[in-house]
Amino acid sequence: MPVDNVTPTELLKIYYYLKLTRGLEQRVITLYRQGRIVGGVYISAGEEAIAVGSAAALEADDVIAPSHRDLGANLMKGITPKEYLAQYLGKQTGLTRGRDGNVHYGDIKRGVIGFISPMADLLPVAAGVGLAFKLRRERRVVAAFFGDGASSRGDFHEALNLAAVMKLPLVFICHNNQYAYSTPLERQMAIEHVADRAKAYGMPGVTVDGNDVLAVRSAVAEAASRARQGGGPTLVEGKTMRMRGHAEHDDASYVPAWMLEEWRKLDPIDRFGGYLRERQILDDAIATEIDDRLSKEIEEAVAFAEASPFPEGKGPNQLRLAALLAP
Amino acid sequence: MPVDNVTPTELLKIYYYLKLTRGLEQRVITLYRQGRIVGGVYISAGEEAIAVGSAAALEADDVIAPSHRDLGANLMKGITPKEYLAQYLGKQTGLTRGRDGNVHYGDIKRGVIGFISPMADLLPVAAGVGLAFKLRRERRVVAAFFGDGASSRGDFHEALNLAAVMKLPLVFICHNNQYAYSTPLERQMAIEHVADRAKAYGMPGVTVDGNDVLAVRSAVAEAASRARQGGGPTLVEGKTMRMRGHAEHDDASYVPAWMLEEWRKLDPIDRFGGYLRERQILDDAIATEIDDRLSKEIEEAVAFAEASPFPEGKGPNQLRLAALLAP
Amino acid sequence: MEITYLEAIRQALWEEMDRDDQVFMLGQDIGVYGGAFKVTKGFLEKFGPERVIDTPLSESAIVGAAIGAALMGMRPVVEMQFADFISCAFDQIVNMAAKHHYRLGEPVPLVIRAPYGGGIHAGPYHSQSPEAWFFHVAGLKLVAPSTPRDAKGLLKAAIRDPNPVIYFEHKYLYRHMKGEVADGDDLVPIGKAEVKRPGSSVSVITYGAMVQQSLGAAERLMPEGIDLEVVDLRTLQPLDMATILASVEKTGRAMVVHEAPKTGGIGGDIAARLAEEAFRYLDAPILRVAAPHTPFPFSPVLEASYLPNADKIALKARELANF
Amino acid sequence: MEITYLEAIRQALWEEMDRDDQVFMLGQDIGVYGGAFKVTKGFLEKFGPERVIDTPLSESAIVGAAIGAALMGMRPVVEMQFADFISCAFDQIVNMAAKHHYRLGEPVPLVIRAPYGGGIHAGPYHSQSPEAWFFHVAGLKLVAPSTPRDAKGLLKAAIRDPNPVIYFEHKYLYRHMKGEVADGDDLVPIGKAEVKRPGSSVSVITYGAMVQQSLGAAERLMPEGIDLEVVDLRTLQPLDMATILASVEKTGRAMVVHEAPKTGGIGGDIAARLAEEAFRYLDAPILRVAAPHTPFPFSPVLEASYLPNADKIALKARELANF
Ligand SMILES: Cc1ncc(C[n+]2csc(CCOP(=O)(O)OP(=O)(O)O)c2C)c(N)n1
Ligand SMILES: Cc1ncc(C[n+]2csc(CCOP(=O)(O)OP(=O)(O)O)c2C)c(N)n1
Ligand SMILES: [Mg+2]
Ligand SMILES: [Mg+2]
Repeated sequence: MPVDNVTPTELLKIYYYLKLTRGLEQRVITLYRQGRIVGGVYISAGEEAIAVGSAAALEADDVIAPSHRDLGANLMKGITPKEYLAQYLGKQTGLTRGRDGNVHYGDIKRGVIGFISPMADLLPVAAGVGLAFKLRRERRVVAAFFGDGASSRGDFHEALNLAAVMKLPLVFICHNNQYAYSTPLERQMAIEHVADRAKAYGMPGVTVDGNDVLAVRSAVAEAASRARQGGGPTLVEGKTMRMRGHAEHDDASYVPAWMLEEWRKLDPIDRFGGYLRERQILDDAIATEIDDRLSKEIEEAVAFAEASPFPEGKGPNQLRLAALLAP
Repeated sequence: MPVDNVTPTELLKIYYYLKLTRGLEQRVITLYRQGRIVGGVYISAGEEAIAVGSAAALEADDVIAPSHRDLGANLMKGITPKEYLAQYLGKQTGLTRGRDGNVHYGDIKRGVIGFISPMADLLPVAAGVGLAFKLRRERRVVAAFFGDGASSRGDFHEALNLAAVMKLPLVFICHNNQYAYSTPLERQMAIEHVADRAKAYGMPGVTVDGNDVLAVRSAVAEAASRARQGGGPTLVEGKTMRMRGHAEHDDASYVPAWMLEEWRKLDPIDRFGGYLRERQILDDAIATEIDDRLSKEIEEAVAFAEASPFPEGKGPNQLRLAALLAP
Repeated sequence: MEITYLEAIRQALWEEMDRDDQVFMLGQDIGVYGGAFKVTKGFLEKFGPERVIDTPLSESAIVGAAIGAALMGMRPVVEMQFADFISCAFDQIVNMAAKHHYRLGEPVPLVIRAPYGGGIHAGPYHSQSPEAWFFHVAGLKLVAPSTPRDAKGLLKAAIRDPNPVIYFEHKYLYRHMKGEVADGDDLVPIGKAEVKRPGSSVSVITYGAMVQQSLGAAERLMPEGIDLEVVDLRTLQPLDMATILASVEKTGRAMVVHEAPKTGGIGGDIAARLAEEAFRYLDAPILRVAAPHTPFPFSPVLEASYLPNADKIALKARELANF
Repeated sequence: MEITYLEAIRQALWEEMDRDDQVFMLGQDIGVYGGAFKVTKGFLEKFGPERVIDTPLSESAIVGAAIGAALMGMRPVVEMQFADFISCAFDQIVNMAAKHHYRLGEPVPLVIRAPYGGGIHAGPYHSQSPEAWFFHVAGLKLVAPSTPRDAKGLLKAAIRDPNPVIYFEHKYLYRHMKGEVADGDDLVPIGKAEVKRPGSSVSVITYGAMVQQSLGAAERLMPEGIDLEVVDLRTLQPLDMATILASVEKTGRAMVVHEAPKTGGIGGDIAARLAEEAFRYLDAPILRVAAPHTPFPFSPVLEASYLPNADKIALKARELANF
């Protein structure tokens, strides 16, 4: 793994967010099994390195357009575990105040475009944020995430083409996790690498080991720096594996067991932990300290979310839109 | 130019259709200037070789999905000059019986999918026709035409990807005529060749001289033969130039004069005529005979279209849909 | 034997696939996975991957390709994973599928299955009822069954129809609604409403999941001497105005109930037609009970306040009966 | 001084671009070419290519990008080349733009200009009036001016609005409609209808190109002693029900006129609201004059029979007045 001038503090921060992501989602799975979650649950276990590595490559005022497997990036942009869990519980304290659920949240002030369901819809929107940066001569970058399945949608094509023609400061980041729901890659596209699609737009396309957080970080950093200097967009593909079902209701029995076994050996957190230990940045003491801090943060978030009120069924909440619509 | 085993009769047929296309459209321009056309007029002058060369490469039961600059292909599939002109005049004898106009016609029985305005919409539809062929084990091919501008639409992407994944018998044929309305290529895409987009789908992409009718024919023939054998789709790009305005209301003053001058020297009909004369397939006598036949055919078509009745404003025509909608 | 609404849909698909080899299905995750709601479970094994096609994530191309196959005389049945994503194929539906037979006189035998509706805690993007958009588009037929029998009979009729039909199947009803279906080819004709409960006080014109709620309201009001007539539209386009008018002529009072937002919903059109065609029979204002003019909310509290139900229908029906 | 409807739109854009450097435009052929209808002619020269952006042929990305820029506080104005192609951007409009401020409480100051309407012999794909689709979508405001003054004032108001507005500009009116506009910031508030002609016999509720036709019908009926009140909605969403109700309360007779097909059109909703909220004032059925339920036809004979006009309006208004 390349060191890429990342300080130990930064490395530990990356480690922390990888673990926080895994821990929070693990907690949500438990809550789901206990019937305490409203609706479905989308997990990024095994592909946290793409979200976290990418976000680690960004500046504070850069913007992200997350997909449904980018909790790690959202957290690094300042979305809190409390907000995340309150969202899953449909509470007033979630970022959509109960109006939307689970992974459908964001906060533009913190640089997170609110995710919506239709796959790839956020890619043109991200291009527009980049356009605003360009028009305002701001040296900011947008990182826009999507899945292999999303790359089949028209909006993917239109967005990447538009960004390339206008030389917008975008990094398009693909979680190539081998599946879109039950659909394997070979039924999604007749090419091997999503990054090859970059050729259709005249932008650089890079494929990296998506389970190597520093490799992701460095590919995105390079792309972001080019974008920041006016060099236009890049398509970065991280090869990874969706280690759970599409959502928690899905047992993913269509995924061959050997695939999961192979990929489990490549777990991004284990690998990065090992790397940090090798370099003596991490040891048992620090690991325990981090774990303790994490479980405290997570349990506080659960308590907060559960204690939070539901939105009111009538009154201001529903009326707010009427106000927005009024002249 | 490659000879490609084309018999003199076939070569003369190609010549005839090139000239018929040019002549018919020229006549429509005159009618337009005289105020005898309803609505706008779309002309393929200078790019007839793509439509005619492609259609010449197809078998009788193959299907085409034309764009708005494929009169030549439509004629070769059996659409008549009479129907073409009646359509422009909004007459009952047009292929849409006055319900639609100008280039928005077709006839599936003759293998022509009815063109509609939204650019690239016909590409997924063409893929579906190819899917029907595949499912029925018919060795038929679909040639689907579109412009450089249309290649920016999401439907282009979704259609080509779908066709590639399913290995459908399609030839996607691009009129790269340098402009989409007033928009030049460099504002449409950040690549040089539309054919490079094929790489995003894992299909072959071929760029040919679109003003060389035999080059087009042979590229499409090769692609069609691969498609027919189950080898999947190909993207063929013909480089050409839109020699008139987007439609006849447009004086195209945004097009640099030198571009038109350069391209005029490459006129596909002049070039093909010269080639036929060189090979002594065409001489003055034959040329005159053809011209006579053409002007007769065209004038008969004009007379037919003008003499044809308008559809009835009320009654069965408007009611037909009601019947279709009734249970 | 009672079967679920979902099973009825499954049976219709199965029997039509079996009957006519030109019928085939395409959609996301319908093969190996059997569909997000498992409607097509077992189909891949029986009919093979050429007739049960797992597609890329490309709604517009899926519908476009179905149109193309339909033009060649095949009978494609598209599954939208959720009706909410039909907006991604909107252009193909309204500009290509809907207009083609008018423009060219060529049939387009296409069915789009749209799993729609709320009550399943799924938020703004997995709960919408988008039927009104298509109601305004000439060239489309729309059906929205409320019972297993209609679900089966209308789907069969849709598949045999020569032109595009959007089949709205309600996600809440999938497993919550059970009923008898006849064996064999019990087709339900497109364009025919059904009086689900005859009554004399107020005509409740409704469809989909609101049929049960309206029947619930009728039960609730019976002790008060208010006798609701519940008309299940079953087909939304074309509307069965004869049945609607006959009902309103009898009761003199009408309300329309649907789950989609009231503003711009199909209820507006029905009320408008009554206000024109049944004016002389009307003894009271025409009321509509429908969702408010906001996106579909996620949180259960908000969802409950958003969706019409038997209580809300009863409240308005009482108002109308006492007018 | 009288200017055209098109010139009024141009002025509004020009003045808003001049006033606020966060306003910019994007669309197909709007720069070098000045727009398919030449609305933005001269803008590129004045405001430069960064604020007058010629885009690729990608409606969905254009709207999506405008949403993104709006999220950053800019004020994008999108030109659809024809409203007919808005269906290609449908998903971005209904799922992203419309729902965002409800879901997240963040403003999305976006204007989409949609050149719509028929009467220009342009057939099924260059004549449609798609406003009803969006009327059903919570989170969108819709305006449809009928005069130069409203065209200018409403466009300015739309650009300054914090959330998405679809601005329906009628292609037939572009050069056929002339009128005075005030100098400077004469904003027309969104959400306010205007009584264009007071009258006592029948309320004609209408918008867009049908306002002139309704006024024409009024002239025609004057000699017969039938006195039409013509209400120009100007804003379609939110509806100015106060003005509509006041008019119908006065006349006791109402008809809605629009160019879009009657079935599922906005007229249905207005009639339905009247049938509920103005029932006690109504002396006659509520009529609707609108296009039939077919695609928009091309041939002039068919187009003439398809479109509502002063004659057809007068016919129905007479019926209503004599009811
Ligand atoms: C336009 C659209 N169609 C269908 C869906 C339903 N759906 C949600 S996620 C998903 C698969 C997405 O696959 P991919 O983009 O690879 O992301 P992953 O879930 O693998 O991370 C599908 C089909 C959707 N959300 N949007
Ligand atoms: C979706 C869509 N947007 C806009 C238009 C308006 N329009 C018609 S043709 C055209 C340009 C097409 O360019 P290209 O695909 O290169 O074809 P060409 O006209 O150059 O042959 C445009 C913008 C349209 N028909 N469809
Ligand atoms: Mg995936
Ligand atoms: Mg072109």
